[in-house]
Amino acid sequence: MAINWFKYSSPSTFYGVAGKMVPWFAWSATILFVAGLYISFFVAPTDVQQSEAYRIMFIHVPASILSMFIYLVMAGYAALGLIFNTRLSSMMASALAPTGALLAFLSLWTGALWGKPMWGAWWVWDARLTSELILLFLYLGFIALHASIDDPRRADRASALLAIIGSVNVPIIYFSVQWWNTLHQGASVKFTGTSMHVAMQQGMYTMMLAVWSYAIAVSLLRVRCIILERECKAQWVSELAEVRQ
Amino acid sequence: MLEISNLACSRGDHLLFSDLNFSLSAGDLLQVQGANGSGKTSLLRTLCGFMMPATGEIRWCGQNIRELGDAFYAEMVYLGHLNAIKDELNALENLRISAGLAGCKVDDKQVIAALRRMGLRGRETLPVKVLSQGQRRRVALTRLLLSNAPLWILDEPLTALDVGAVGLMQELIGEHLLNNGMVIYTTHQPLEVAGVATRWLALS
Amino acid sequence: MNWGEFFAMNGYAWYIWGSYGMALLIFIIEIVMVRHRKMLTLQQLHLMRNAEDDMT
Amino acid sequence: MNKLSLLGLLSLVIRRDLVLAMRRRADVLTTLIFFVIVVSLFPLGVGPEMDMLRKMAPGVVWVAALLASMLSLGRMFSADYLDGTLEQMMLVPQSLSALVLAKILAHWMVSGLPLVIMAPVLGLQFDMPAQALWVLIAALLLGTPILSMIGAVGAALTLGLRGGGALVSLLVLPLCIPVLVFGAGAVEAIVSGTSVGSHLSLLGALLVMALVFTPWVTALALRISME
Repeated sequence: MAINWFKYSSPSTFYGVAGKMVPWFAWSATILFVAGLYISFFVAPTDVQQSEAYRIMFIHVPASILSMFIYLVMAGYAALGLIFNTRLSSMMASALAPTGALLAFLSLWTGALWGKPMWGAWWVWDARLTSELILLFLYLGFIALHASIDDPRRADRASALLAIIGSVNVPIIYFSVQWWNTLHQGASVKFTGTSMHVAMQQGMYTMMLAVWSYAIAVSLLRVRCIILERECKAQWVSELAEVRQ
Repeated sequence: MLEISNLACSRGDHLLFSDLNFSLSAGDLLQVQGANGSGKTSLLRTLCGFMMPATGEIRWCGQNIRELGDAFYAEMVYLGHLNAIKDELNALENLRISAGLAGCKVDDKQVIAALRRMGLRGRETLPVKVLSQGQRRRVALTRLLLSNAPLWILDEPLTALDVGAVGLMQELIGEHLLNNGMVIYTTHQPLEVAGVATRWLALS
Repeated sequence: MNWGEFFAMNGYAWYIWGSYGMALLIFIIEIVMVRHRKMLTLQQLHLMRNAEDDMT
Repeated sequence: MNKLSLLGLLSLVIRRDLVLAMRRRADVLTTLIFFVIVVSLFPLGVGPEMDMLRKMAPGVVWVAALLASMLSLGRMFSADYLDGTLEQMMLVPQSLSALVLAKILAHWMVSGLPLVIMAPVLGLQFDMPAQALWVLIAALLLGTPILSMIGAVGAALTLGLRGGGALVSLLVLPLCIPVLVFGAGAVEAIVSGTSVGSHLSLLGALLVMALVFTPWVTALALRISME
């Protein structure tokens, strides 16, 4: 099956496609959130060790995993834009960055709120938390660099390079922090030592899918804005229904 | 020698010019014309490989300059808006370094002779920061004398120069063309080279 | 299980509702900001269009 | 035409940058003084208990070195960018990566090496044992070039931008964390009596990696920024 990918890589086509996709992802996010929250709070049983506090996991874990995953996707899009000079992929990269940064922040926030009752401290310098913090810094660096370059093409290419360097560095940073942590005999608290109840797993997966759909929906919305901003002089933009009225 | 086909350039997301075709062979003098913002500097910077053309090709002796890379750079001199000279160094040191970077081995005698020809007698060892704007431009232009590259790409070479220096430039360009050189330049001042028909390239 | 007990979360109410509240807040802020950005962009495009109409 | 050899180019650029730095000595001294002052401020902030200072010393010296090297990054390319020399450097008929490497080395000699030389004196303020001072020097010798190299990428990316100084720190500091961890870790290891070999060899590995990749990445970033 030969799909003409290049057709979809033109901003004008993608603008329409994204517009059609947004409601689907938005609705599936809503439904999944309702289902996921129901399972997380009413079906999943109380944990023996952590009592009710473990329920933070249902938002914390999806936020952490997606914030890391989105960074990789962003770096991938940025690399595509840098190598093949496709403008849409650079636009996707800059549309993903704020969502990823917010999820990284959410992951830190929920991590702190989970850590306080479990470890007795809001913040523990464990490898995962520290890497998440650095991931947030990397997102902020990407956004700041993109925002401070006026020429959009230079902004795309420079921040793409930064994203790629960052994605190469994240594992190095993770292992160096982990190593540092073991040397200092820091708090090595395991999150979930015992096996998870089936309902807990189901809750977490549903929430993960919900956050995932949400992230796709909101970044598609954002990429539509970016396309409009960047293509404002193009003919097809002035022929759009929402512009003409 | 230098062939440009279907060249289009964009600055940011904005297209400057497209479908540009011309070629330059030994002994040619080409003046690029156009209003402010028409892409004169961008064209010259694209020829130098700083900017990637949006479409089209630039070929030197039949080969794309992107593939040629260093081999192309060895055959050209570029003089931009900026003089590329260091205030802290004197004219002699500046030229020694820039000639060194361009890959030409020059001795001090040659540099001093070139500086004198450019009307900078007695200023060879003064720090450049005490020189006037026009004198600094002359120091920058001396680079042309020290290079034996056939292609000169000059962006507004005459800014800040007095009448005498403009005459000198015309003389230099004439000599270069006689030696089978090529010159492509932009200017807002008239530049007449005796015995050579200037070709025009208008960017709209 | 009654609702009061549910919201008390066995004493962890602060932590749990703080997490989910922040999540909700972030999602709402993000959506509002994207919509605002879209509104601004469209406004800008209308301005440009009107300027062009005036010229012709 | 007699072409300049690669080594000739390296030495030409290094000599040029060193001469320029010598004619602008004040800039070099400012970085060094900044380093000294930051390190000297810590005891005033946390109190003069020798036990605590001895424990803190490696981290303090390393963090101060990191900040001082951020401070000097602005000088690496911006002067050449502003007066057009960088354009000419990109037209050099030789590999731009090699030229960038030369500039990084020159920058390190001017801004990194003085920190390495100064560090033991500052270590004495913190009552560090002689053995630890040697390890500190070794770790800084391996680590400060990495800081210059990672910094070069940031400096190239932010070339000519407003607010470049703060921005470059935001971009570069997170990437320098491994250097900080292993560099300070080496000194702590010798103080606590464990082996320093693994720390130093990891730093060395990072140095080799940076040496291989960063000149190339910096050259790419320069090309992007000059467009």
